[in-house]
Amino acid sequence: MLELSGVRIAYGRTEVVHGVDVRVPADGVAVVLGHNGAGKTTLLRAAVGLLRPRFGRVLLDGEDVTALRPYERVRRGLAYVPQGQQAFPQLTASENLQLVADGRKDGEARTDEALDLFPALRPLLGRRAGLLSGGQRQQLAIARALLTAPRMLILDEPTEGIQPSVVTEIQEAILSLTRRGGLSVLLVEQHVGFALTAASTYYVMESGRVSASGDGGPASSGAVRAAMAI
Amino acid sequence: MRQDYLEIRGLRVAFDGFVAVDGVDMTVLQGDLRFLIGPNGAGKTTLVDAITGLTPATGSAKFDGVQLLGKKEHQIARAGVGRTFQTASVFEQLTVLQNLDIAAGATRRRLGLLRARRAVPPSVELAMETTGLTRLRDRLAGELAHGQKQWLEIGMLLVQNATVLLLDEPVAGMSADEREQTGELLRRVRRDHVVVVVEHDMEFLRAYADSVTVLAAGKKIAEGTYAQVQADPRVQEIYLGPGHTAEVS
Amino acid sequence: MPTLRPPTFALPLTLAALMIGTSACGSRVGEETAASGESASCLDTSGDTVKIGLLNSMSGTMSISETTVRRSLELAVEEINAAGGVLDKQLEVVTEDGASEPTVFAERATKLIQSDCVAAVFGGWTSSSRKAMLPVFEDNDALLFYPVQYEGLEASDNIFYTGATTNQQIIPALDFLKDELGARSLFLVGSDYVFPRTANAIIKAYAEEHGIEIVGEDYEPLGSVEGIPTIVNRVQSSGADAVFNTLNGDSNVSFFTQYANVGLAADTMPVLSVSIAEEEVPGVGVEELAGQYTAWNYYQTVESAENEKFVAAFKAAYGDDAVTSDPMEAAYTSLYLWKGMVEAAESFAVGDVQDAADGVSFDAPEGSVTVNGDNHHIAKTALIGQINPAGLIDTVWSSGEPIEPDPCLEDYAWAESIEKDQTYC
Amino acid sequence: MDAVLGQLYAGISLGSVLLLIALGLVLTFGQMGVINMAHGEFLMAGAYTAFVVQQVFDSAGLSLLIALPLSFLVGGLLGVLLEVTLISRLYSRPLDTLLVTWGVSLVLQQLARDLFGAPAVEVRAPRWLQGNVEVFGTPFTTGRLFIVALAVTSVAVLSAVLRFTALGRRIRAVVQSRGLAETSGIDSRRTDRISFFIGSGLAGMAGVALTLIASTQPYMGQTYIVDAFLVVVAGGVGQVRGAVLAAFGLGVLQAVFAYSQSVSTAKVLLLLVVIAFLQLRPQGLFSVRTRSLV
Amino acid sequence: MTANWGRRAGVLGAYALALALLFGAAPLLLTDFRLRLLAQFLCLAMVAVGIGLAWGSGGMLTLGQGLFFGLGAYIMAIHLQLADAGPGGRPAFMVTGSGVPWWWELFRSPVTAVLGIVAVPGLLALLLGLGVFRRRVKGAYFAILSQASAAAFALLLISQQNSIGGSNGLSSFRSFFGFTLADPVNRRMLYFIAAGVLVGMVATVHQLRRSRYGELLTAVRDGEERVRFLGYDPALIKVAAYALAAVFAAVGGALFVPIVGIISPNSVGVVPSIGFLIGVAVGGRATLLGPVLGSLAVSYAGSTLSENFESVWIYLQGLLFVLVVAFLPAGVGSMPGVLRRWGGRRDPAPVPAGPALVDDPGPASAVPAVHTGGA
Repeated sequence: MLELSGVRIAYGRTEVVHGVDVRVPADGVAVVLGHNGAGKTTLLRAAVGLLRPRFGRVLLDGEDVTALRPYERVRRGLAYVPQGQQAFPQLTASENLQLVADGRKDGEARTDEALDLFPALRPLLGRRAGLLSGGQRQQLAIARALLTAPRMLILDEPTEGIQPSVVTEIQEAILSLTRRGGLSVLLVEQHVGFALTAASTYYVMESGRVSASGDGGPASSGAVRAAMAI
Repeated sequence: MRQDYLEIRGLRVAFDGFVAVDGVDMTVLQGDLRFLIGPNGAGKTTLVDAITGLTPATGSAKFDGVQLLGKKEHQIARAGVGRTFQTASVFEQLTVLQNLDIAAGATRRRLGLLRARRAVPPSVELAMETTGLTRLRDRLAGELAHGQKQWLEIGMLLVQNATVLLLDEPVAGMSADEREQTGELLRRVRRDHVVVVVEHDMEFLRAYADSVTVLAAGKKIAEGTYAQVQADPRVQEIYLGPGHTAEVS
Repeated sequence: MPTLRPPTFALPLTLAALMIGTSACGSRVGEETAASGESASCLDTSGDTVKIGLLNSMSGTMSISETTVRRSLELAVEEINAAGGVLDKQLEVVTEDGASEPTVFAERATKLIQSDCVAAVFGGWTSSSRKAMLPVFEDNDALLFYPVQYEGLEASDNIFYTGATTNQQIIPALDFLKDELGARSLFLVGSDYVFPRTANAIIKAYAEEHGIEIVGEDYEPLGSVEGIPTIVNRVQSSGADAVFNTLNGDSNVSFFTQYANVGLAADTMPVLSVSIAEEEVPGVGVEELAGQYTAWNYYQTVESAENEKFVAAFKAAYGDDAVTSDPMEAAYTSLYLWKGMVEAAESFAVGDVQDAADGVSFDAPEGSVTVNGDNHHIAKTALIGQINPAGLIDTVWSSGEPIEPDPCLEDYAWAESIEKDQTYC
Repeated sequence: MDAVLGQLYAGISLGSVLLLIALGLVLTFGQMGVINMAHGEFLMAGAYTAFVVQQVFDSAGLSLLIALPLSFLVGGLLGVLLEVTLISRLYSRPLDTLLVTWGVSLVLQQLARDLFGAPAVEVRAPRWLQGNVEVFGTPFTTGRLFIVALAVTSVAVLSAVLRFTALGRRIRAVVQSRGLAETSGIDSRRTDRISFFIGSGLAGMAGVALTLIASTQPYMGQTYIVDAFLVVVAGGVGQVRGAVLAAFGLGVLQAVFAYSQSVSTAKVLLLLVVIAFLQLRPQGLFSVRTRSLV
Repeated sequence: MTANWGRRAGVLGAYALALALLFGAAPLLLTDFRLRLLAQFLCLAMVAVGIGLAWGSGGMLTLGQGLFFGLGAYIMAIHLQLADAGPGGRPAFMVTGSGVPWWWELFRSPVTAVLGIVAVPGLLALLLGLGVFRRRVKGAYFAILSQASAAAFALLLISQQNSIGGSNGLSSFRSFFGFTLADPVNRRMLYFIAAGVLVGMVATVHQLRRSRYGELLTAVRDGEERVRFLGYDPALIKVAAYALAAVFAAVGGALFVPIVGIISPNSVGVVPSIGFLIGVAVGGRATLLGPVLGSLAVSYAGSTLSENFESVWIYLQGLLFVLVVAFLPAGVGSMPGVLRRWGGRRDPAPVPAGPALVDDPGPASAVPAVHTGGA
């Protein structure tokens, strides 16, 4: 579904991702693990088009989208939940969703569907997103991403920095999404256990390179931990 | 030799109702290479920001008996507290030498500033040696590799005469070799500095930390040696993730 | 950067250069300037042409007015050349743009005199442009013909003022308001610059003498309109018999629009303007202006053979929509007056022209005008006009005969209280 | 006649003019950090649009009604043209947009001069906008009432658009986080362009309004541009309510100064007050924590 | 070492050439009129040198240099008027009031006048600058504020008809510190003084740029936060450059007065203040000689072109601003490099504009907020 091949990314003169290949199969879940600073987020930003790789290509469902801007990729079925529970802080929760639902025929239905996934959001719709807790904002962010009817969902550390009670909710929501089918997921995660539970493929990144990769599932835990030197 | 220490009591930072740091106590002694860890959003960087005057905070942060909170950034810096940033922030349009020379000069007399540099100050020379940048002294900082920039930043702290060094993810994005060199560098400087390192890299942490403070959701949840912290079930749960607990223990 | 140290030697060098500069200096105050007499003119009269300079703002805010002056100057040049020139020499025009900047006027005037070696320069509009050029013409002993009514209190030997001075415009206007309209109280509205301020000082002195009450005085910054509602509010609540308006340019648009809109009108509280001529009327709005008064020395409607010819020639050159106005006529006249002076002197030399100037007269479109050799202004007839619905101005009162120019108001006892420029008055 | 009421009206009417001009800047400066010095020339273009329309339609009332939307279009299209050709290259250099658009404003002024001539042209006001309505014995001129109404309507419509429509949500989203908006499927460049269109269109409309009270000439835009930016800055960049408050505040303050001092010193005092205010409160009356230019 | 010697020789050569042109060739070859014009341009170039320092090196876009230019010019003009009027005398233009305002008397003595020219604008800049920089106002806000201050100053001058000549300004000066201005020899002297002062200013800026202060100023431009964490107060560093630029502008204004013979509000408001920037932008804001050469070139072009083609110059001026700032932010001198880059591969950033997708910018504030072009 999504394929990054030979991607090199630089900030100014400093290259931080040195030729990375990552593939997310259709209906599959790939997870990228690695320490902070290994280049995971940078890689995801290139995948959605917020950064332009210096070399390499980004293919979405076989189509080369390297030159497309982020919103064009979104319209082709790519959705992105960035790191850090991002929302439009001055917009209400409901505006945050409506913004994406605008102009979609199925907007209302999808909003309902997304809210079913996170029922905790319903009573908070009138509140400004900036006033929500981190966990609520993250749920909002995922809901917002789902409104675009994605075939490919990219999640950057969706449970990072969120109170433990909500973490479970979010993890379960993600798992339910991956099981539903019709959706491929690329996940960056530090919680190895959860990551491997969800993933069909894993990649470990270190210093801008993929240092290990393989099939997902709890069985690969040992190999991953070794690769990550935990 | 007198021991300097950084003493933080009840430090609290709130933005628009959101509490980023929630009553943290921490004491760091000279010679103790302290690592500060915690998941993203735990308030590590905010803590550093508060100590260095970038973010208003309540509570207390004293160094050498001097209350740092409420002072302006440059006054805090002059009180001997220096920091680096997550993304190396060196002056890209200036050379390595110029970067270090500026860092060394905050206490220079005003009129002295109007003269060009005649000779390289010994402290700068030393810092270039310590950080291994002597060869690159006339290179523009913007042209340095990522790791070199980080070292340059640490070098700037050294010549700045800071006794407290607050380093925000100094080894992020570095290669294994570079990490090792950085670790050695930190070991060298901890003897006469109070060093606090915000870091995620567990391997690096294990290799070089004398002590570790763990933050989560703005609160301190554990403190001690690496082994002590690693064994703490709350740390395992919050930092390393639920799936991790069983296997480690 | 290592050891480049040029400044260390550059500084002493600079100092040395400064010392050379200052040591080789010329005359000090009080000494006779050897140079000024001979530097006077590089005018070349050997050929069959002679150069004159036209210096008007063709760009910037003043270009609105000054381009029309340029046109009438060019018209006069064409006519004179067609009629055989001056002393049998064709006029060769050097044009310069004053760019609405006094400094540019000074710069270009210097160029016209020193580089182009013109016999005389025609142009300028704002007082600041004239003030900027004045020292240039005096220092170089050259001639400027200045075509616009102004605040008076000046009389340089090197300038001929062919527009009205205050006693040919302001004072007749006041006489008109007092005697014809019976105004016993006035409100003074003006733009904030030298002409309105000076004019109003004169008006206040006049009012004191003649028992007229000045019930208000307000100035709007040049080119601005923000204070207009306040001014009109004040005018309306002042209950004045009439308004004396020295607003310049675009502020008039706002003023008259607001004036009409709050319900003030010419028949209840007339406005007499001294800076609105025919070409400004459409921009301000004919509807708002109709019935209001102006004071000038020339209107397009003046009935004389000379004017008929002038208007016809102007329309032929610039289209039927073109209108003529007082400054345009004064500029046109200024060229003919210079021609008269040169022919009287039989010389283009500045000194000779100055000597021959007194009494030179010309049958101008406005009527006969005569140069006063003492103060270099010209005797002109004052005309009060009323703006008609067609946008032209009809004469409703005339001084009957030319008024001798009195820029320093020496003949008016009540004007003694006004501070005057010591250099000229 | 009640002088206080008259002055208050004078202040409010000036405030409305400032508001109409500044409203467009709230969008362009506030959203994109673009310091568009040619904004004043869009205003001038709007005023000349009114003039041109009047050449076609004899009735002043009809032509005003046609000129209003048309000037919006003219101003807007000029704005989009500027955005596409120059400003879109300069988003990372906000200060440079200031200089570039200054150059553009010079060119536009000269162009207007060459097209329409230097002298002011006459734009006739329709009969129903001449004269006044008396309130407590104070004449409220209808021309200025129309401007007040236009300003109030524009603010109301703009606020409603920003608040309740899909476009408004998109604009606000892009202001708050461009990257997040892009990855939520919003074409942020197109949104910029629309914002610029609306902002510049508002300037064009303000130009038509100005023809009712001031002269229509090539340099008319320059008269207001500094004031307009001060309104936006004093109100807090990107804040419609701030701009409203600042514009009326400045208008009334100017009227108070003009009344108590003199008209010619009022403007100086006003500028000094704004400069002093901004030294004390550089973020303006209202501020949100967005990535503004401070 | 040889490279250094080469560069040193190059710099020496450049200085020598400039001095030879300024002090040798120009006075020998130019007519009095052209020399006067050149002297006028040199005064404007002084303002440009200051802007180069404040804007190019320090990143402060000052849109209000007319304020300081005007202060210097008016103080000089007041002194010249009083000197012409003689002891106890009153300047000629004061027609509608009586007496000389008290503050005129401050500048009656040549010594206080010269002191005032430097001190008044310098102190004002210090005050304004500290107020603004202490509150961390920068970028566009600073630019708009400085522009407003120039606008206020021009309006103030216009509203003071009787004490400083209103919109007419002050003109008709007869002498300059005892020397008759009508004498061509003295005019030449004025030219030499202007040239000498300009060279002095360039040398000063050169010295500053290579001094530690200069490095610090660049550091503040590129990372104000970072400098703060090194223990400096950036406000002080910036205000020093700002004040020096103000003094340069004032001195330029002061010399402009006897050379041109008039100072009026027209030369100090918003439009001329921005006009000062064109030359700096064209020449290259962040270079030493760029502002001077650019300013001279633009003045010259303006003067010659508008002599011949009136409206063309306005178009050209506008286009110059647009083209240079938009496409050659480092000045015309950077053209070859830019062309080379255009010839090569261009990769436009995929996300069009502005801020990146980071919610908590944190140290991003240490990243330069203002792009000031290459050095």
